[in-house]
Amino acid sequence: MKTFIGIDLGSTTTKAVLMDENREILGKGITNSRSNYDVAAEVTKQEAKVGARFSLFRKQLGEDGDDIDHLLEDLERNFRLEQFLTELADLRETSSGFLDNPRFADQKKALGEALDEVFRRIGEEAIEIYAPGAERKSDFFRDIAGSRFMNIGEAVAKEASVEFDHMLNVYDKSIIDVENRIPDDSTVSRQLMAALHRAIAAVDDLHVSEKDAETALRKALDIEMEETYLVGTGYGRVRLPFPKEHIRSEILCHGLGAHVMYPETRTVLDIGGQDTKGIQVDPAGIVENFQMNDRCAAGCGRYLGYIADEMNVGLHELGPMAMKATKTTRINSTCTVFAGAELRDRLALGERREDILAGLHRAIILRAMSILSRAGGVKDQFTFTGGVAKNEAATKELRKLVQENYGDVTININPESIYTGALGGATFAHRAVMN
Amino acid sequence: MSAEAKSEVIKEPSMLKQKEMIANNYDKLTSAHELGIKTASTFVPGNLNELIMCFDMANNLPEINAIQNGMRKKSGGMIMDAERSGHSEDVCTYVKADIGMMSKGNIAPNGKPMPAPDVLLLSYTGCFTFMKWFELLREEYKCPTTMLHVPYEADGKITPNMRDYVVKQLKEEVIPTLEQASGVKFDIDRLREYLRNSAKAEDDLVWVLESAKNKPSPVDCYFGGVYYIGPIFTAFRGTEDAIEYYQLLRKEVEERIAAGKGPITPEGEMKEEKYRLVVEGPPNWTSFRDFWKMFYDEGAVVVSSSYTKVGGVYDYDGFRHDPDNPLESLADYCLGCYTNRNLPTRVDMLARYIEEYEADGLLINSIKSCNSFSAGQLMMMREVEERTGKPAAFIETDLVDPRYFSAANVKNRLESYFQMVDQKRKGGGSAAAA
Amino acid sequence: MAKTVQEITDRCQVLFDDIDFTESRKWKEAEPGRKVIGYMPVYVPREIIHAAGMLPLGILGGGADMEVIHGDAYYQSYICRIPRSTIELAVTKRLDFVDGMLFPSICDVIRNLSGIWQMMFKDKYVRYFDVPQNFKDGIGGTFYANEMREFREGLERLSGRKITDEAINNSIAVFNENRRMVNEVYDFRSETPWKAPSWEVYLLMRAGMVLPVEEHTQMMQDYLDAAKAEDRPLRDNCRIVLNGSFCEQPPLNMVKSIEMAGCYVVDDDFMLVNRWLLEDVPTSGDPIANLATAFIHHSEDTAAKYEPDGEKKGRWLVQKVKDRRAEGVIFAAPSFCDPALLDRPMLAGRLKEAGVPYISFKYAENSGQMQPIREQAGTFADSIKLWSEAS
Amino acid sequence: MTISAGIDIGSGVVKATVFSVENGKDQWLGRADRRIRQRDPFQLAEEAYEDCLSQAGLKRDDVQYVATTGEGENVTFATGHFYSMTTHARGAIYMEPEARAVLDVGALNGRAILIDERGKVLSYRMTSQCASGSGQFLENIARYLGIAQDEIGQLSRQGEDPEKVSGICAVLAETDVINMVSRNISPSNILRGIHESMAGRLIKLLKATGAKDGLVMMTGGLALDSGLVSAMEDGMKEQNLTAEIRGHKDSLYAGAIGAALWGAFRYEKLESLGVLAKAS
Ligand SMILES: Nc1ncnc2c1ncn2[C@@H]1O[C@H](COP(=O)(O)OP(=O)(O)O)[C@@H](O)[C@H]1O
Ligand SMILES: Nc1ncnc2c1ncn2[C@@H]1O[C@H](COP(=O)(O)OP(=O)(O)O)[C@@H](O)[C@H]1O
Ligand code: SF4
Ligand code: SF4
Ligand code: SF4
Repeated sequence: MKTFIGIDLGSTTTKAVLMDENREILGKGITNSRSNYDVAAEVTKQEAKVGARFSLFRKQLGEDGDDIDHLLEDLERNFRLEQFLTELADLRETSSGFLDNPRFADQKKALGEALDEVFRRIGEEAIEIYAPGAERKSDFFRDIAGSRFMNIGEAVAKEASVEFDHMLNVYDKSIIDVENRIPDDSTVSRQLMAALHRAIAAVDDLHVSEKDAETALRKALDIEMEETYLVGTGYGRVRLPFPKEHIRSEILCHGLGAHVMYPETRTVLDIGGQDTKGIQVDPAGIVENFQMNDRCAAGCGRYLGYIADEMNVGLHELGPMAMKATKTTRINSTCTVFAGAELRDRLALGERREDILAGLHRAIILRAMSILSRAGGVKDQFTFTGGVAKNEAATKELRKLVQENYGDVTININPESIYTGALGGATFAHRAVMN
Repeated sequence: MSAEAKSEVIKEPSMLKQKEMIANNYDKLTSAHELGIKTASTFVPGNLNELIMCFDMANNLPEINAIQNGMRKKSGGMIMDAERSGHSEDVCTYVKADIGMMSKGNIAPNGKPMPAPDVLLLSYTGCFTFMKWFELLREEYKCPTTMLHVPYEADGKITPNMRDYVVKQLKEEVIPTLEQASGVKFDIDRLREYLRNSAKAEDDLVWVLESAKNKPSPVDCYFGGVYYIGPIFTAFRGTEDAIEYYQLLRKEVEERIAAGKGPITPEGEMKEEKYRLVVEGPPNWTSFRDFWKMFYDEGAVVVSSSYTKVGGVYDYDGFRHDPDNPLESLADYCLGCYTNRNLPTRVDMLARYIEEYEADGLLINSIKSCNSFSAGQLMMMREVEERTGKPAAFIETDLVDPRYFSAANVKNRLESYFQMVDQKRKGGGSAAAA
Repeated sequence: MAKTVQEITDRCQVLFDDIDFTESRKWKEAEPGRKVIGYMPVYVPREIIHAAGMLPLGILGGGADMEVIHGDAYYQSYICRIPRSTIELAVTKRLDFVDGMLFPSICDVIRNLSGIWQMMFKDKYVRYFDVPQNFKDGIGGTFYANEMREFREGLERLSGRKITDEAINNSIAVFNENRRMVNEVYDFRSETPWKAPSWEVYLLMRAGMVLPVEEHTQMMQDYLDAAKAEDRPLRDNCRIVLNGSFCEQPPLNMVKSIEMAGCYVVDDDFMLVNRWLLEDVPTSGDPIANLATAFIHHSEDTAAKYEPDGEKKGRWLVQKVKDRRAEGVIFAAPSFCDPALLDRPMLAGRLKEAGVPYISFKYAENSGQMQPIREQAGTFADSIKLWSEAS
Repeated sequence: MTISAGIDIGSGVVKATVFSVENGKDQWLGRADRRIRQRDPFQLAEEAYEDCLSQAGLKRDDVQYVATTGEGENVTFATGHFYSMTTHARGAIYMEPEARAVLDVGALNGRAILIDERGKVLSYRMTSQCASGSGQFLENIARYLGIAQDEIGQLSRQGEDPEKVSGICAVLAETDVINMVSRNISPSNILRGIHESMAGRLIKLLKATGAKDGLVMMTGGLALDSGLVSAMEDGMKEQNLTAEIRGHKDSLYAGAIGAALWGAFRYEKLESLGVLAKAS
């Protein structure tokens, strides 16, 4: 089948959207860009294809119903668990390869044991992390494994009397290698099959037989997906191994993507990892005006990343924590690098963590408001896209401020909006061939 | 305003003439001491070139030096030098380039050192920074400094009080100081003669600028425009040379119109005219060529710009230097310079240019250095958009500080803008944005 | 009952924090037909506004706590903050009760703001208030007197009432009194800086921006009485003059931080309008001519003014240091403030010649992080303290 | 004899020292440092202080003056506070009496300080609010590259073909670096590139203070980073600057040393003036 793919190579995450001839979105993929860009593009494409396999699988089953929804959910979850375990095993193996470094000579054995212990415990937790209904702290292996490692590692290091700094160092070295491996199709197929078996075991009174499901998945996996046209966009677009005509500016892609999702959109705000853009589009999705931060990444998504690192929690946890605030601490500096210091400062002054977090979120949104006002204000309808749109504390502030300053405008915030740029890209890809 | 930047490719007689004029002027300046000529430093907006000529003095314009250094990519280092010596990174880079140039020996483009000025003629017109700039230069040169304070046209008109104030300063402050510095007695008939010359050249200049109303426009009134305004804005207004230059130029433009040709660019004739723009704000000098290329590569011609009015507005309300009212007309000239006009007037001017030149829209090049131009431009942009219904775009660069020219950013913005204009023209119909 | 320092300061703080100008609104509503004329730094002849029966209202931006949402749509990032927060005040209707705005000639930013106002508020009285940079009676003096006459006529048209010479002369007397009191507070602080912390004096002067002048004069009197009576510990601080903050005001925390870091501020250039005229203006004769003469010959020096004599440039700062027995100068200017930042190298040069130590930094009205400020002011104080004793 | 302590609360690390001073002769009795990570710096200050005292075999009562510096204005058991530039200047003179300028590079801030032979601050320049090119940044990158702190210097010095880091902003620079990894630039060349860009900024600061020749002491944690020191040396040479750059093994303690010594100085001064009651 023909497929059209848009890849948005962002500064922190890389997203892909895969659509078919009828512009139906079959799959989406996301990965961490914090590694090799080519790899990130490959991985996210692979992820989008996985998503597409899910869609195709469902089509193959040709049936609707709660049980099928369940099955697919479980399949997804189990597939992620499979992935996680595979990567964890890889990480464990990779890290043992680094123990020969002369720096660790005197501690090699103890270090190896301690690391094994940490990975073993993380492995145990994996089932919980991917348990039904569990809140996942991040979508990325690096983040989840990293934060678990920090938490468990210090304790283990103490017990085993090895230096935690050393353990951390081995981890840091290994994670890059692990991240840079692209799962091949056969691995993915194997993981999917394994996940299917686990999933079927878990869903009660499924009205498809295991065999039928298996056949359907097989078929879905066998469908040839031809990369008919690919469009790349985003911060890293110049690094994509694509010819020039396959590359679009992220401004155009975000404008078009938002238009495709919400045809009535006139103003788009995108807060990404290191840039914040305010875009005005006309009724056809054409960009009329835009503003973005230049040179300074203050108040962008990475800001939250630094805060999360500083507090040693997952990105997904920040929003919910900030929602528990009773007041909003006033934060003036949104320099990303100083974020940690600002947080510490405020904590030292005796302010509550939740209140500070609420203040930090407000600061980000205020900065976005200023970019929006420079881009010509907020018009009806207003669409908020980018990774930060997933953060409820940020969206709450945004809704409030938009309402206060621009009155009643329809505000579109979609959990999937991180894919807006990629969607715009895929739409461009489709147009390039089909128009 | 520089001769060299576009010399190589196609040399029309007017270009050669201008090159020669500028070279001669620098030679005159750098050998002023040997020739026994006194020099005056002064600014472009509100410059009193005819008056300076009355005292047989040569005219040195620090802004032009900064531009020259910007185009030769020397300004970056000079600015850093000035910042190191205690000047803030926040202030106008012309000032810092000038101060940095002094610390590097004050070398003129012809390779010889500039003489220290014999007098600083501070025409405080349209920009606050001028005042501080000359206070700073005075610290350096310790030479006589005379200030001509030109009040701001805050309500869009020249009041008698303003005019009297300026004329009185000319009579009681400026002229006596120049007499003393030069040892030459002021002769008002000489001034009248020069003003008559000015008016002649000004007629031709306006004709050239307005030729952009043709389609295709035979000239580019921003990138090309900075060359066209060179003589009249600098050391040549009032001279025979200037008259001749503008006659040559006019003839060339007449020929281009007859041949249906577009403007000349550094890479030859411009091909197809796709977009007609009005531009507000000075250009960036450190990447002047690259900046220009982003326009002509896309088929964009600037049909009118406000920058070509900084040293005098001759088209909008038809001002000409007037030999019959010499001092009053100098006062009106100073009062009427573009940045000395209030924002509503600037908006009106730009909106009228868009209409009269049938432009597709307005582009603002906002300059970090220059509050005089930049403070308020965002509001101006919206007002002009509203009045004309034409789209506007906003880019941010700097004059001579290479650190503030981000080519990728500017290009990104221009490309989107051109696409937008395209779409508007098509009536926003099809959605093929790529 | 006599007021305590705390009471007075609290009231000033309330006035300072109130970006809705409740007090001034109340004044206006108290009698029908009252008008309020806003003005921006550095100087306008408030006497004429007062004589017209109107309230001169000093607008000094939005301060540290106002969240600027719309202001950025008007100003690029490389322009100082005061115009954008002032626009924000206007866009959010906080200035809707102000009948006219004056934009004194201080720099191109304020100048162009006058144009923005003309376009945005077409029904309001807007005046760019030009002052001469030529200081000869017959030239600059005449020009300025005529400007003031035009202004006077403008206000007359606005109120529909003539402003008599007598009224202006009376107002001059009222402002003479106010200036005397302002100077007394400054002198008192310089004499006994531990009794009058700079942030208190600052708030007291800020109150003069929004209160009727008579009330402000009384308030300063009360403050002096209370502060003299109060027992406060003398700290081991050095004495500094603060310069460069004549337009956009620093956050209050900065003033506090400087003092906390070991510097007593013994003079500053906050709100120069309070003490722009250095001598009493005569209260009889042609008031306009008198005001013009006072401006031309006896007005405060600052970066916004041209110094015709190169020799004299900046000497006033050295003199101020001497007069106040200061041990150093802190240049604190708003980021992107052309007048202050362009003047600084020249002033610094004079201090260097005179052997006065100085440091300099920039701020914005909403600067949050005070740590770098404390550190610089603190190091400055340390070095004055350690070395003046050691050597 | 005067016993004094110096406590330097940084943004990354808390440092403490104890000194005894007698007739102008000083003796370093104890030292301790604590990485802050996510702990309360004041708590750590107590800990580190206690640690120093026990090394020196002293009790709290034996100490006549506890001087804080850095972010330590609010340390409850302090006698007085000196600001960082004052103490780093003194610390530098202690380590190298020849020092005439100090470059203090810590976790977040960088400062260049011009001093005289007595450690008096003559002029200074600080990095502004913007945190690019700070220790924190370097630390993040190193972690990203999987390099331990003590490996940085050595690796960087092997960088033959350093890759320029363009961005002014630390965050954007981080992306730059990640970009380099994907272009297979070696960690050595990346680190060297970062060091050169940091050195460039620091030299700019240094020049802006008016420092010309003589010895420039690096203080603060990053002075331990031999890669940065070597990039500084090369940078100075490239710009034909004659000043000599030097790091020191105790540079991390410079602020705490300076605080203790100034504390002792102040104590003696106040004692001689008989105003001791006021100071404590
Ligand atoms: N689930 C989430 N909750 C909160 N914030 C998130 C979440 N996912 C991503 N983000 C934020 O979004 C940012 C990445 O946004 P993205 O649009 O992908 O940026 P880019 O395209 O620049 O990589 C991250 O830096 C992070 O702060
Ligand atoms: N051996 C080392 N090599 C490189 N960097 C180091 C070393 N030791 C400490 N640092 C760095 O020094 C920084 C702390 O320096 P310090 O001067 O104590 O800063 P602060 O006073 O701001 O806490 C840390 O960010 C750390 O990265
Ligand atoms: S501020 Fe603008 S007008 Fe003034 S000197 Fe600089 S560039 Fe020229
Ligand atoms: S702060 Fe400075 S630049 Fe800004 S408006 Fe005031 S005087 Fe002008
Ligand atoms: S380091 Fe902070 S302030 Fe500096 S550019 Fe980056 S985000 Fe902005």
